[in-house]
Amino acid sequence: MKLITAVIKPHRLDDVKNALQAYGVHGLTVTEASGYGRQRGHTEVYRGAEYQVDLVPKVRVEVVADDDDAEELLEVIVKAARTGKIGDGKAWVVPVESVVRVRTGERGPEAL
Amino acid sequence: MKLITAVIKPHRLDDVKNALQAYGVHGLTVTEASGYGRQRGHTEVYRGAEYQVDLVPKVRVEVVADDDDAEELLEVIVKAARTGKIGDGKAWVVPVESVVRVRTGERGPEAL
Amino acid sequence: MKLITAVIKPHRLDDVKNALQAYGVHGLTVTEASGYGRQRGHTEVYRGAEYQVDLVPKVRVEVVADDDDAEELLEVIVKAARTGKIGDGKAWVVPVESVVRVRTGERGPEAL
Amino acid sequence: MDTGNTAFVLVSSALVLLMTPGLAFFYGGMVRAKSVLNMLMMNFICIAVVTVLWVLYGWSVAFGNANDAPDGSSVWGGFKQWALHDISMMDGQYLTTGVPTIAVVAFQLMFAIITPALISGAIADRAKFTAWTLFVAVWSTIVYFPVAHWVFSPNGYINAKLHVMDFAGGTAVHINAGAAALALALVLGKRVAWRKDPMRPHNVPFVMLGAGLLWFGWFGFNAGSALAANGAGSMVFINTQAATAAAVIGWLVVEKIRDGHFTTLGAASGAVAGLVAITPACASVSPLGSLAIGLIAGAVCALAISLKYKLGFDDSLDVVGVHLVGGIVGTLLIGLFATKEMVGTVYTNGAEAGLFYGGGVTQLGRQAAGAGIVLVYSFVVAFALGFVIDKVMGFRVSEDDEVTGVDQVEHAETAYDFATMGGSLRPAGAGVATAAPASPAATETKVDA
Amino acid sequence: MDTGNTAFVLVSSALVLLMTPGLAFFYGGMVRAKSVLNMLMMNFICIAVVTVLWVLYGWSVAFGNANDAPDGSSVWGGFKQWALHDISMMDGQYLTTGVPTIAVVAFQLMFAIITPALISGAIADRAKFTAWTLFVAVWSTIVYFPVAHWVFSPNGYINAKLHVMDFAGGTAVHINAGAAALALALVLGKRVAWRKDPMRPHNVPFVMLGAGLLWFGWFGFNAGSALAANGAGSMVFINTQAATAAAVIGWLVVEKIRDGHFTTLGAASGAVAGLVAITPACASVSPLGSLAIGLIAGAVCALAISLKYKLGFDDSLDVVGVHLVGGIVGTLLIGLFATKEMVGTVYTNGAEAGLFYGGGVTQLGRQAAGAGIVLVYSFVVAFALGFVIDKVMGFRVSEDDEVTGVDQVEHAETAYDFATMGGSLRPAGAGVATAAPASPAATETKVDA
Amino acid sequence: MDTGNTAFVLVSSALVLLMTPGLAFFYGGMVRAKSVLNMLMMNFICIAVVTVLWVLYGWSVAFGNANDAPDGSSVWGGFKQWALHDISMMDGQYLTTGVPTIAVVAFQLMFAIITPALISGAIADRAKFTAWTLFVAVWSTIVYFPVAHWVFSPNGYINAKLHVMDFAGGTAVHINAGAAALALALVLGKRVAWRKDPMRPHNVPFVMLGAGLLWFGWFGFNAGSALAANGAGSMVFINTQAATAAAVIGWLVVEKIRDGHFTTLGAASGAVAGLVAITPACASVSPLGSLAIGLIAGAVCALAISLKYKLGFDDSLDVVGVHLVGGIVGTLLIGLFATKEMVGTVYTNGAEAGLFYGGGVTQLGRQAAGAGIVLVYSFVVAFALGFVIDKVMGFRVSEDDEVTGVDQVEHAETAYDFATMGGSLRPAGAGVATAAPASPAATETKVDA
Ligand SMILES: Nc1ncnc2c1ncn2[C@@H]1O[C@H](COP(=O)(O)OP(=O)(O)O)[C@@H](O)[C@H]1O
Ligand SMILES: Nc1ncnc2c1ncn2[C@@H]1O[C@H](COP(=O)(O)OP(=O)(O)O)[C@@H](O)[C@H]1O
Ligand SMILES: Nc1ncnc2c1ncn2[C@@H]1O[C@H](COP(=O)(O)OP(=O)(O)O)[C@@H](O)[C@H]1O
Repeated sequence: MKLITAVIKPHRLDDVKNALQAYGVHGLTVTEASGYGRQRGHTEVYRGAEYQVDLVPKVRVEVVADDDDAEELLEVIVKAARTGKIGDGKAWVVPVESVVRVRTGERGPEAL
Repeated sequence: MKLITAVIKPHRLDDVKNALQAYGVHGLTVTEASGYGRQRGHTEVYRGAEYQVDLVPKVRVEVVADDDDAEELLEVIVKAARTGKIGDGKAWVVPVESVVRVRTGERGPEAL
Repeated sequence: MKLITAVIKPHRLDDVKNALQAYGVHGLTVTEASGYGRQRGHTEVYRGAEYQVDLVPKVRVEVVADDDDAEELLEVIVKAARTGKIGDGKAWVVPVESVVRVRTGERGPEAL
Repeated sequence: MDTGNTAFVLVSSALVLLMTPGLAFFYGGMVRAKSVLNMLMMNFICIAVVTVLWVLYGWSVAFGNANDAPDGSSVWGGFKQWALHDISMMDGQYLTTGVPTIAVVAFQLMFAIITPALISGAIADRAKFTAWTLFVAVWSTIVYFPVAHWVFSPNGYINAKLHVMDFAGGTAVHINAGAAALALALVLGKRVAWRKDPMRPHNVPFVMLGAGLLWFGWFGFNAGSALAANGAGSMVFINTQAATAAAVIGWLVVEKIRDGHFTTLGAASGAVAGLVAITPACASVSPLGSLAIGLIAGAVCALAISLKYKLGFDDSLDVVGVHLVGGIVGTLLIGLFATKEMVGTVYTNGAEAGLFYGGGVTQLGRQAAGAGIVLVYSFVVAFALGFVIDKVMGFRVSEDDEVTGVDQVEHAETAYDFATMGGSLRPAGAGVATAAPASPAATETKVDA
Repeated sequence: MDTGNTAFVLVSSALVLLMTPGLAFFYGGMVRAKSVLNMLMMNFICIAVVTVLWVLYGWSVAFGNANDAPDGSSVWGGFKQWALHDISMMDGQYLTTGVPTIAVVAFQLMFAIITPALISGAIADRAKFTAWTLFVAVWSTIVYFPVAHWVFSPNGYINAKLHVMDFAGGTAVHINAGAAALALALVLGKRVAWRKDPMRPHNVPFVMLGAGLLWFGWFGFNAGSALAANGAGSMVFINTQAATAAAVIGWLVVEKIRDGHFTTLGAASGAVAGLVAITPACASVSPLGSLAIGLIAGAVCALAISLKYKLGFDDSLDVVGVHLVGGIVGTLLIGLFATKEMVGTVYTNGAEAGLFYGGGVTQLGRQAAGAGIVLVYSFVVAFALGFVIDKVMGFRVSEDDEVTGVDQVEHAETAYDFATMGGSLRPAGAGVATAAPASPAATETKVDA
Repeated sequence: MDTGNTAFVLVSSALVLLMTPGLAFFYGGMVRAKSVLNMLMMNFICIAVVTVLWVLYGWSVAFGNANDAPDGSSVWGGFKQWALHDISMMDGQYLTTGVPTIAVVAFQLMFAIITPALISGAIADRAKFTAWTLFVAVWSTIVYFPVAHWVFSPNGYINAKLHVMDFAGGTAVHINAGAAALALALVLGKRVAWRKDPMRPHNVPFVMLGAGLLWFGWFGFNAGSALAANGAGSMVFINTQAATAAAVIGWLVVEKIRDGHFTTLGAASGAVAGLVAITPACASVSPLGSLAIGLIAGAVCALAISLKYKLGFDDSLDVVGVHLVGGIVGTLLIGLFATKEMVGTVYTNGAEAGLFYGGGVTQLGRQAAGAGIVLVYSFVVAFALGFVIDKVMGFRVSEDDEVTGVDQVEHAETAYDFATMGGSLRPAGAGVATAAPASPAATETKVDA
């Protein structure tokens, strides 16, 4: 099993979700995140004092997938999340040793 | 070392924490998350416009554990988080290559 | 490739970011988290009822790095995050199988 | 007609109206984020429902025969002035301060609104909105309207026959609402996981905002009850301020001793306790007496709120501890602190000075009688009414719905969406379902939280 | 001079001033978190800009010749009283209720402030702040000031010649603002991803807070318009309350039937709809009539807000559905519900009772004419003005900026920072750039959200 | 007795009371989320403590001999009216407008409350609550009460002998508080990581809410100071509005030029700056003069707030830049803009018109003298008092506690809990410790943030 983690722009989440669903993946977990990278933040001014906010809002999507699907899923996610502009984010794949569905205790692919 | 990640229902967090503590694990990290899966979201209505909210609040628990404990800990978490109803979540295990305690620089099992 | 995850005190984030940048790493992803460990929480009182809050605010930093850099980076992060007081947090390293830059589809080290 | 007094009564009416949104925030800040909207709605609906009833028949039942001035055995005002019939705007004044009756209709309406609203705090997080609305309508009709007559109408029997002093509603408003709150807390029962899960205030600044608006509006409530911008109204004003300030201190000191901290919630609660206690007393006592009443009320209420844990009822936001107890404290202390000068100037209903000012215990006894009558009447009727509503339509949402949150379940809304600027997490997962058929999903919804 | 009436008018002025912050929160709670500050600012700037214009020439244009009392063909007040010239504080009273003219200047100013502020809801999330400010200044000058003269000045032609009854601004304020809102919604066009992305209220309690403050302040708006704390002012007060309460019920019932829930946003919206509808009518009808008008207005507006989806214009916060429609409902229903007694006592402009009270359809026709004139005039001028501003300087931020959020882009601020206690996430990534040169980064900023 | 004027003063008192919660939100929105409750409490406790002192002896010290009318060399009012002794509600009026003395007691109390509350902004995030409370009690007693006598009492020496015009408290309130704020900022020192960590406002809408409530209440503050609802009161009202509006524009223009944006915080700050500056001047100048004063004050204060960075003191929320500077600007500009007509009608203390209205520089000199005396007296006493308190009990929390947050440490509370609907993160990790023994954990708590 693999864990795909993608850090993407928040407004792409809907498309990623739809693309995954179209592909047949019906589960994912999302966390709010902030990213630091090439994409610059912005400046705010409060009573003349400038604040440089250099973390940019991102969304972090996790999908646990079968070994066979992982590569293809990665492509699906990346394609759906892409806007072509700087700051589109990263996605990476990590090996997973076991997965359990909490409700039933099922293991492995059945757990998804 | 292993990293156990569990995505569970928010109101089970307390029980999971207690179960882990009873087992002898005294550290964990929690993140607020939203889940998408079999469990459906809900509909909201604002001035006649319906909003389908299909992400469900979850909590994401991470525990780094000794190789030997990992399997048992996974069971402990899963059992404590279970309500038996749809949406109880997933838990998975990932291999960890090294762990450090930031305060001391200790490595490996001593770092926990 | 490796994924370094560090759970640190929130007010150390700036230093960690600067240290990483000084080292030459220009990207990272941050999530708000809560930690449970040796460091104790605090007690709140509302109309005479005491609430024991035992989760402590933390920040979770993720950096994907080249295999060669990982160890050194881990040290950089740990050093920058250290205050020497209890609750400084943990950092761990997980193997990564592939990384993609969403914008371009680049893989591996070029994706960072 | 006196335009100064009329201006004062009209502005006071507006101030008292504002107290209900103030109360909504005071309460709303104290509940969890998943039921703040329901709390706001339980208060807001009182404004809507009670206003309509008041115009249709409430005023008439409470004050319809106030100018007829019988000898004090009147128990209700009749239906003669239904729909404010016969009260034209040219109409003669109400009583003697040159204020048109129709202005007093507006002023007294605001009291009728906030009284049931006060009750809502006892059943936070778990009431069905329709059941609550029904309760408000019926309870107002058979409890508040008559009780207001007994206490506030110049010919009401608690006022005229029992010679009770209740200037602005210690009995009619606070004991009345507090007793009903206790009844409903018992009828509905404890919240899921009460005393197990933490149920801390989700927005303490809102509690403070509510307390601020309440304090502000309460000047209309108390001073406005003089129906005149004169020396008496002014004295009531300063007494209100003095007692409230002292009550903040009283509550905070108890807290510091008991819990080790001066809390924000305690300051806000102390203020409300002081306002409650001085409400009946504000025209009977001196500023020094007001300080004493406030100090006592703040301390006593701070102690009283723990009772629910001992006795085991879930009066969620301490309506009993603050309004019932505070109302009783204020009503009874009149029997001790009422001064000859104040009573002589303000009251014509035969009331006497208090024990500390040479009046003996007579007045204390009367005050206790008045408090007791309202307490028992309100509690019994509210309990019976709540019980019937619960049996017939259910007064409480299901356990699952309560865990999910009444806002979502009862109102199909959630209070906040602070998702990150420039893109939002939660709603990003949502879509305007006017296009997509959202209903099937909606019915599958109620699985669990 | 009558100190009671003057006190009433001054306090009412303060109450009406408070309505604009109230409106800001009513609107601000409804937008997304990324544009709440801009919404607050669009309202706040109306206070600043309109006040200055009003002092300089606005009062003069609207009411400068009010005491000259010609025969009703007056279309503007001239510049004679520019900079409140010649209105000393000793000056004679305005009209007949013993209120100094300078007090009425303050009172009417508050109306001039809130009217353009109402418009802002239609263009939430996407307007350039400078363009909006310019629009407010010009629209006030060429639309609001003259229209206020037509409707409110004793010699204004809608008032004196057309015999229209608009007590506190159904036409001058609500139809006027609603029509301009429609025009601007058309000029600016739909928000990015309208009907695709969810655009739910980010802070529903703020909406309720706004509704509460509006309700409170509206007593000053309506009752204060009597310029007297007398029977008429009191009747207006109770009518305002009755209609608003009934409108809450009207809106909630429609919602329950259509959507299945009683919503908080619906209750707040219903209240505003009721307040809007009773504004012109509050001194022409009985309390029962007010209940009817409120009920109808609540229900009609609840239905009207869906029109924008059918007709395809993005009136973001339903200014058209609530203010234009509510204003028309109230203005027309006067033609049905105006009673002989009220009209006879309050109006001296030749207005007649409504159809249901023996007055025939004459008055209904006049009301329709008044409404129509203001609607068309305001719409046409606002559209043209908006169009010109858009061509010259752009009325709308860029698409990227809109997605990022107007708060950040237009005001260099974000509304909230709740980052965890004892250390903050977002700002931890920030640094006070008075030391570091932040400007270059600032210019590189606008990449994407 | 005049019921109209009395109604006006009583309602104004309520309005001024509301200013303190308004100020609490204005300030509270500006601090970080971890200290908002402490900020609210520092303000709220002023209401409680000062009210009690005022009733006991404050009124007497400030105004106890006001009706005795000596020749203007009076430096305090004595203790004759302690506990409001001898001021019955039937009592004669205060001065000549037919308002009962007891109403003025209430009105002036509200000024005494908000003045120390203003100071709190300078020491946000780091003061010990008990030390602050002690400071408020002592500073009020030895600074505010006497200074109010000097400036406001008809026989006070700044008023009667120096012929200074300070209608509603430019010196007594704003310069007074601003100077004390500077003193305390120096005594307490800079916040941990000042100018390193970002310390941006955590809730800008709250700042706006506070500004709105302040603006609203300020009409009571200024116009109410006329103690009469007459032409003068009305003129004060419109002047207040004019200056505030102009100040918003003044501040925003400076900001736009300097920082490139019109900010929400700037608009709110400009409004307060304008209100401050017009406070002493509102009864001496024309509406045009008010526009000028507002514009100048807005611009000057916008520039003044940067001084703290240059001079290196951490006046956290710019009490000095807004209240001290704004108060000085307003007090001095009277010397330029005071008109003959206004001065002649309103003042009987021998004040003269300003330089621009044919009065020469005499009045300017007097104004400067009045400002200087209050500034120096308040600064010196506040500094000494703060210093002593700091030595004796510590005025500041520990560094660790400051990083953790004063809310948690001083009040055992946190402001918000928005944790996800249907299950909460933070409190899920908590448990009601009435069962479990929470105390040991509580003592181990203070490790680090
Ligand atoms: N080395 C890294 N490890 C983890 N996350 C990263 C890393 N580099 C970038 N990111 C994440 O990816 C986001 C986008 O990266 P950025 O450099 O801004 O643009 P791009 O990926 O388009 O070149 C960042 O905001 C951050 O969240
Ligand atoms: N493939 C997946 N990868 C990551 N998280 C998942 C995946 N599938 C489900 N989840 C998480 O598990 C939660 C529960 O899944 P769901 O399908 O609703 O119920 P159940 O696990 O009981 O069948 C989801 O809300 C989501 O957070
Ligand atoms: N086994 C674990 N797995 C994951 N996170 C942990 C673990 N133990 C501790 N942590 C995280 O590290 C933080 C610090 O741990 P703590 O025991 O308080 O202090 P220290 O690391 O200095 O001994 C915790 O708050 C938690 O977020």
